Amino acid sequence: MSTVVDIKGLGISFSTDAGAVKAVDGVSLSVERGEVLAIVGESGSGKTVTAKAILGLLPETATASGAVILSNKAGTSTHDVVSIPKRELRGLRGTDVAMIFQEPSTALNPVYTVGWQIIEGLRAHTDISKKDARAKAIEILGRVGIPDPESRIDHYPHQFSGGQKQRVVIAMALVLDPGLIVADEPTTALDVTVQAEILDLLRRCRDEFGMGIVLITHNMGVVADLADRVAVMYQGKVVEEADAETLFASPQAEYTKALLAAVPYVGTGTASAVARVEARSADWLEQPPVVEASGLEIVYPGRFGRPGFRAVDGVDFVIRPGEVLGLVGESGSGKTTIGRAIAGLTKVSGGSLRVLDHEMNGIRERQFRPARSRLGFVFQDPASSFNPLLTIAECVAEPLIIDRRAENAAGARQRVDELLEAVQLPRAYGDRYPHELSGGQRQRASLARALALEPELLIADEPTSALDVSVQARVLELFAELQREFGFACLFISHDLAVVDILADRIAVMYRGQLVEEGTGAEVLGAPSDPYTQRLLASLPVPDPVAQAERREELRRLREAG
Amino acid sequence: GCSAGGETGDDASGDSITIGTTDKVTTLDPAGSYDNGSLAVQTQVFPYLLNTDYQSTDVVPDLAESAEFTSPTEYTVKLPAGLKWANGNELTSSDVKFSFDRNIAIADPNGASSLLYNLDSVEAPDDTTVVFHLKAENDQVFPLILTSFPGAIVDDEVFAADELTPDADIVEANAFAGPYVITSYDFNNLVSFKANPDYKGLLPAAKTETVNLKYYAESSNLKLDVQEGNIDVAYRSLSATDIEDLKGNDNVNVVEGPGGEIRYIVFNFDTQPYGAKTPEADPAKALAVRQAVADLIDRQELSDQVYKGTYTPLYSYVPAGLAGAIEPLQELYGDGNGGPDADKAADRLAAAGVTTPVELNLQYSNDHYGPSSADEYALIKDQLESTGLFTVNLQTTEWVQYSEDRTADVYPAYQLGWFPDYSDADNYITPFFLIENFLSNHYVNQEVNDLIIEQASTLDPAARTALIEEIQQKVAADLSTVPYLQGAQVAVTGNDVTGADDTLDASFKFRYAALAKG
Amino acid sequence: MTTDTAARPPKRLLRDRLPVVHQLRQSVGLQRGMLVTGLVLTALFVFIAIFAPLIAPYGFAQLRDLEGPFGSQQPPSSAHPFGTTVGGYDVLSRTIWGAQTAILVIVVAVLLSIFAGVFLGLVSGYFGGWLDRVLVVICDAIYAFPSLLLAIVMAIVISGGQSSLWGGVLAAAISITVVFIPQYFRVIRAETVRIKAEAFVESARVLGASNGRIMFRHVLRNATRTLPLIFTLNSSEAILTLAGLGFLGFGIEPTAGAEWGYDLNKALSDVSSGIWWTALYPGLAIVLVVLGITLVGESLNDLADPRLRGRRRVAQSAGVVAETSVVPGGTLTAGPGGLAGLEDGESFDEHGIEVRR
Amino acid sequence: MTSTTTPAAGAPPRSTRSTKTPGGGLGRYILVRALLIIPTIFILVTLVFVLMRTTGDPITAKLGGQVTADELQERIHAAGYDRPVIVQYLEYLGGIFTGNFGTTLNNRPVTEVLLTYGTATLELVFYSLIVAFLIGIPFGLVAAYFRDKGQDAVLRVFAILCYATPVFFAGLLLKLVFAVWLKVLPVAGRASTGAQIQMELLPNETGLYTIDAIMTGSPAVLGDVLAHAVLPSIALGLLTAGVFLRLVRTNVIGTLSTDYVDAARSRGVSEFRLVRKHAYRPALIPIITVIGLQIALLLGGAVLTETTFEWNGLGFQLSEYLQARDFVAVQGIVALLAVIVALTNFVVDIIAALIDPRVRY
Ligand SMILES: Nc1ncnc2c1ncn2[C@@H]1O[C@H](COP(=O)(O)OP(=O)(O)OP(=O)(O)O)[C@@H](O)[C@H]1O
Ligand SMILES: Nc1ncnc2c1ncn2[C@@H]1O[C@H](COP(=O)(O)OP(=O)(O)OP(=O)(O)O)[C@@H](O)[C@H]1O
Ligand SMILES: [Mg+2]
Ligand SMILES: [Mg+2]
Ligand code: NI
Repeated sequence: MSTVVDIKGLGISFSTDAGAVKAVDGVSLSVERGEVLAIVGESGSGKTVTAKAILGLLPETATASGAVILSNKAGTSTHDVVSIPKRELRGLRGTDVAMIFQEPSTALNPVYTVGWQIIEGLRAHTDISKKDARAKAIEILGRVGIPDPESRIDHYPHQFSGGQKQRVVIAMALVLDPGLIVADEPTTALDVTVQAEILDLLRRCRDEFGMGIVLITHNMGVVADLADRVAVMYQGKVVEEADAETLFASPQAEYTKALLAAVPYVGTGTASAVARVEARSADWLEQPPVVEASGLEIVYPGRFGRPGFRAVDGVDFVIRPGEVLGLVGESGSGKTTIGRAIAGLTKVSGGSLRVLDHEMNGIRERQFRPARSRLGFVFQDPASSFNPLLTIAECVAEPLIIDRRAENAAGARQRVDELLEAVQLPRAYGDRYPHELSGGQRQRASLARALALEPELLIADEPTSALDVSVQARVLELFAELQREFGFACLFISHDLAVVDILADRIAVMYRGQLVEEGTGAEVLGAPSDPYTQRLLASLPVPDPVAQAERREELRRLREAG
Repeated sequence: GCSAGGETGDDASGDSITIGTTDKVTTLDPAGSYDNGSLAVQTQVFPYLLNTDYQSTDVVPDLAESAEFTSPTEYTVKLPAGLKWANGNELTSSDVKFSFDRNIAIADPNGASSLLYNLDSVEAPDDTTVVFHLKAENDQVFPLILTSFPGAIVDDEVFAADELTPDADIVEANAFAGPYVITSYDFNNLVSFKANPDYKGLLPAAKTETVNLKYYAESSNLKLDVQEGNIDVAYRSLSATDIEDLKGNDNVNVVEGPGGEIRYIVFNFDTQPYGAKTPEADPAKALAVRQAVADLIDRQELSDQVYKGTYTPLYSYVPAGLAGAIEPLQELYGDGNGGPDADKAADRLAAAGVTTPVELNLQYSNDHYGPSSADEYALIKDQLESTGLFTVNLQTTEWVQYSEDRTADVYPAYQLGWFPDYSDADNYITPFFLIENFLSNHYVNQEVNDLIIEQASTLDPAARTALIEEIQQKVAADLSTVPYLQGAQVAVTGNDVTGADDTLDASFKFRYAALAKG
Repeated sequence: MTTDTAARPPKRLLRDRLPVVHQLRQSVGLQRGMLVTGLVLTALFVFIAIFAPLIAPYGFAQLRDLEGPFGSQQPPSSAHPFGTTVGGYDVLSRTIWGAQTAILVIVVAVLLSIFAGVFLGLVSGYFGGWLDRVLVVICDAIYAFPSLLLAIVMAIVISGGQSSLWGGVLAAAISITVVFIPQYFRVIRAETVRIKAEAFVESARVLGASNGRIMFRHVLRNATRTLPLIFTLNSSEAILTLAGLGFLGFGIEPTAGAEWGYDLNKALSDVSSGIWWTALYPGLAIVLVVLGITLVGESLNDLADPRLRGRRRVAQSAGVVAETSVVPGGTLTAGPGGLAGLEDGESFDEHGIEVRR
Repeated sequence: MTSTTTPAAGAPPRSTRSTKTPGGGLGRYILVRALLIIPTIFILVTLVFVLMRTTGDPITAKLGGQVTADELQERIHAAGYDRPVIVQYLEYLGGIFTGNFGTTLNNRPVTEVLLTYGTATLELVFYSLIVAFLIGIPFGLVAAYFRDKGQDAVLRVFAILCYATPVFFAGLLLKLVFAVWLKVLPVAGRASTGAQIQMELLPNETGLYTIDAIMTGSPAVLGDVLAHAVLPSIALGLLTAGVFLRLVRTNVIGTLSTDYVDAARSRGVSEFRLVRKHAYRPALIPIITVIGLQIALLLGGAVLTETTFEWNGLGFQLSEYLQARDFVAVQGIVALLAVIVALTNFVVDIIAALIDPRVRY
């Protein structure tokens, strides 16, 4: 084994509008050939910056200190990326080290064919002829699993699916056969099922091509699945470094422990769900449902008279008072659409949807407005759901003013303070502007606003997806607590099975606009009957290297069978 | 040619002259135009029964052999036999009758058929005789009108009887019989003329075979091109600054001739200070105000400062160069020598009991009388105000609005200019000082009215001139308008071009036939 | 930068919130140089406009002083450092007074068009439907009409009888307004349509807020972010349009106000006769003022766009590690946005403002 | 567990569920775009119609200083300008539907006017676009490459100066320098008289002098025509060049900070190639879109350029007709301008679609 990169005492500072910011502080790491080093840590801890430093890709506003010693694959030469002149740096990029980006769709130039882009990289370093380069590009596309590479090579990036795009990006990284690949959250933008495939591909890179990989992620499941060694970063420093099994088994640093504790597991929610069911009164089933959908269809109209797009296609479900229905499914399957239809934000185009005794099919805004005070909505992105020009207190007071329970924001202040405390935010935070809060705080303020009128029904659209695991854990906890306290019914939308499992009484699984499976957490997660649900569950990496190795096997069997 | 690069350019051999102008053509068809730009072209290519010779004001037969009143209401014109259009068609009395009949029949809103107000009917008893039956007797103006807008004779085989004929058809059919014919016609861009060998008329044969007329939008470009020798003649209109600059340029000649264009201030007798419809109406005070204005205007300063001498002071109603031009305003107002006199004005106002300063709303058009109107009126305002006798509220209005407003009594005092329909003193008097007049300024003087009607049918030229002088004296005392400037015709030619001074005369027609080169 | 338009570095001081001051402090190097140049030129312009009566040696319509008339087209001399015009005015005085007219026109035109354009854009973008479609088509149609010609038509329509300073200024300003309304309309409408889809507007709708409340409390203030930039761009455009109008003879009567375009128009034939001073100074005034205002506008644009904003380099390992756990007993994060979390604002170019003439 | 916030990014291939056919889509798109031109023209013409009627009539404009008020009224009546506006409007629309765009006051069919002067303007706009491209794009790239360095600042100030100098002022200076002092280029006009006459004699003139000059077969004529085009195209072109320069710079800098440029950089692609290949082409898309808008502005700027350089084109004619209150001509020209602008935008969209493979209808 030889070292492909050796980072010594790396420090990086940025000049920003707010003055100098130090992003990375004395980081030392090294990666061997054929080894996967995972870097984990909370958001903003300097993972991406460290990765970019390895390629010398830092923006002009950054200043680096320390050394990043990079060896070529053969181990015959070494360079220090930090001090090397720009011109020579270009020679290293691509041959010694390659990078895989988080968003495959933005990492590909949209106006050139993927073949062009692969060949460009090849020809930037070698004197290969156009024809040979093309042949090589076709070969590499085939090896990363793009079907029919001879013709696909001339396609443009937008003609590929998300997963395929990421494969193309990986192909570009592989084609020059570099010693090291830096992958910055390579699967975050992808659905779990696709994620599993990409992780397989990366594993092959390591095993078949013998590359070293720096894998940046904050998904502990991915770490457990792929990493040999793990470095944990916190506030610009590496707080812990260990091989994967050791780290999961016995974390040393405080932060690592907190992090691992915060990671949700599938199956943890079953017990609490059972407890809630038992607590319910006998006539609960007879009570009229808060939401009832039957044969619900939602079509987004097409432009210029083109046929519309059927986002939700014949869906039936009910939500009873005080019940939490979890809605999961891959991206674009129609989850948000359903949530918005319930809130009257999207028109229902067919079937029936009854919300708080209003038929939503064909309803007018005016008729529905009185019911709005009985309904709350928590948006996916807490940052954009607040008017940036109003203070938190003003934002939380909005529903009170609209419902005429208060004259103005000042008059509502008392109640606002109560609400903020209910979501565990100090009342002083009411005077801040949304951008002056952290993501988790904003999410809690968002909850406070949704609960201001003590609604009977709450719709939460991926309320934690923008948050760090550790923050997510706290918000979920709070959410469960509030639900117990206020007793509202809830549609909880997420693409993360583990998150839904923690909160939901029942879980519904969406696939391409249809509801493929519905049942209690135990039913759906324990014994899934639909093949898609099965695949979904199997694709989900568990944050435990040992268990994950078994699941991987299982998934392979499932794939081969299907 | 205008290419300074010069390969193709300056093909101006002795046989070709290029003239530049900023005057635009409305249409070649004489029935559809009433403007100088169109007349400038029509004069070259259409025959007229009567005309004036170079440098003369006498109306004499042109196409005609003879023309005379054969009875008080019959004006008989004889044509020579065997006249031909350039396209070979016969040119006979039927063409003449056709021309006048169609002009009246079409009565185009943009045409000049209204000038034929006195024409009752036209008769063509034989191929060489035309009899005009008139409504009023012994109309001395009618022959003059035959030399101007509606007087052009057109080919009855080419022109339509009841509608305007497109320019292209006229050129295509070569329906010309003037000194020149048009060989190529690019509307308001470039017109090429060729001498007409068959032309039979008053003027001597054209001196230059080919004349090109090039149109300009900006007078500064016209100036630069004539200065650089890219064109041979620039005729109408260069700015005063340009002309002054070119006067000092050795490569070009600046040729000046009398101009028929005059500028004057009109007083609205109803709405001017102390006018008939104002609260403090008082004819005597109103007259004093008008007289004070006449006393104060410094015509020489206007001429020098604003127009650099291209307009000259005007002290009469009929401009210099025409029979009957006298200068009554020079003695009556100002210092008696044409200069202003503030004391006299002050005395006049005091004597009439007018409190000073008099507030005067003065209006001018900034877009109709050339680019210098603004400077002209700024200076007039300054002249009136600097004595402390007036406070002038100067306003300008876009022309269309201006034209409507001025006859609607909106402006108490305002600018107008006049370019004659035909070059005779009558055209500077009749339209203005009859009781029903073009100004609609409520000026009423029965005596003047009668005199004007009398002169129009006075056969003896001397007696008529005397009448015209008397009219001017009387109007000068009333001051219905205050004339102050008279334009000069200015042509700028290359050093090798001759003849411009021949054709710059009181006919106000620039006749290309006079020009020669080399 | 779609998710986090709001996030800014925490705790901004007042001086950082004042529009131009903030940007000035933010700028570095050449960008600051350009901004400062622009600000100086603009300030000079405003200063001259306000104090024209004190600065100018003569009135804008003054033709003579105690020593008699100035005379026309006099070359520069000690009495008339910039010479006199063809009409006999003092060029220096008219150039100075011209600033006053220009600023009046800018203020009136831009104010009128902002109010009308913003209102129409807001309503149209917010409600959509047929009204929106009709307004868009109308504005696009007006857009297709060469702006100067539109201004001419409007000048003719409006200027019936008006040529006093205010009449002229209003005529010019309203002509320009008509040309600008579609621009503001487009920008505000685009912003409104974008903001309408933002979660905070939807959340207001979920809360049952009325349309009026949403429009004015939530959409309007957020939609006006780009206005300062358009304001500067349109100001320079207003000057050029005014000059164009004056040039074509639809300007302000010279005894009512001094106007550079008008003077330039008058001076054109002077130049070809070798009289340079009458054209040079008003021309230069136009160019410098437009240059100044445009520099300010462009710099503001650059500074508002994090991708275009330049920054000082920092010394190696300077600064402190970002404090991520700011909340006692709270979360561990400074925000999920990474870079986006630190930058405010978006590029104006993403929202369809063109620099137009 | 961050999710993507843009639904499209992670969405599965949608073709399975939506039933779009790419070919038919494009055809339909073109059709709809083409149909959209009609209301635009309709509104413009109506607008112009109403506006023009409020500005007075052509008879007064022409003869207000020559004939009496009564006679003026008579003539206006004879011409029908005193009838209710709505009647005149319907009449005009009726004319258009029967394919009759009317004649101008000087008795020329509007279609002919459009043809003669439209070609002139087309030529001017074409040449000035060439100038704008030749100056704006390379300098924009250079400015982006040297961003925030001295070269960049100089080029940006140059761009602003291009924009800040009124066309007529720039035109005048150009004329003085090149035509009067250096005498290397003509003062004004589209061709010299000689050349013009030679072209006039051609049996099938196009009105596009460049083509006509080529058809005369005389290099001297062509040289003359091109020499005349130089100054006006520069005067008008510089204006647009300034806009292009700024736009190219901003967009290239913008694209230079995208992920895919970073990705290409990480593959070892040279900085120069990054600007030339990766940033330039995507940056071109917004620029091409702006060109569509620029056409309207060029046509507007053309009024002043055409006046300054005696370039007898549509813009200049339009301002003349406006002053003469020639309703019919003005409406015709405006409608044509609207069509041109709409068509340009339309073509621009299609070109943008060709450059950007993502846009497919
Ligand atoms: N271009 C930049 N200018 C200024 N600060 C920056 C820049 N890039 C990153 N930073 C800051 O550096 C720190 C580390 O950022 P980095 O992107 O490495 O975080 P990360 O660990 O990758 O987080 P995430 O999980 O959200 O991707 C953060 O505080 C970030 O705001
Ligand atoms: N306004 C719209 N117009 C047309 N199609 C839309 C619209 N909004 C969403 N869609 C499409 O409808 C489908 C369902 O979208 P939806 O937002 O409900 O998905 P989702 O399950 O919430 O996905 P994610 O997990 O990415 O949030 C997607 O294919 C999406 O592209
Ligand atoms: Mg990162
Ligand atoms: Mg969603
Ligand atoms: Ni020539």
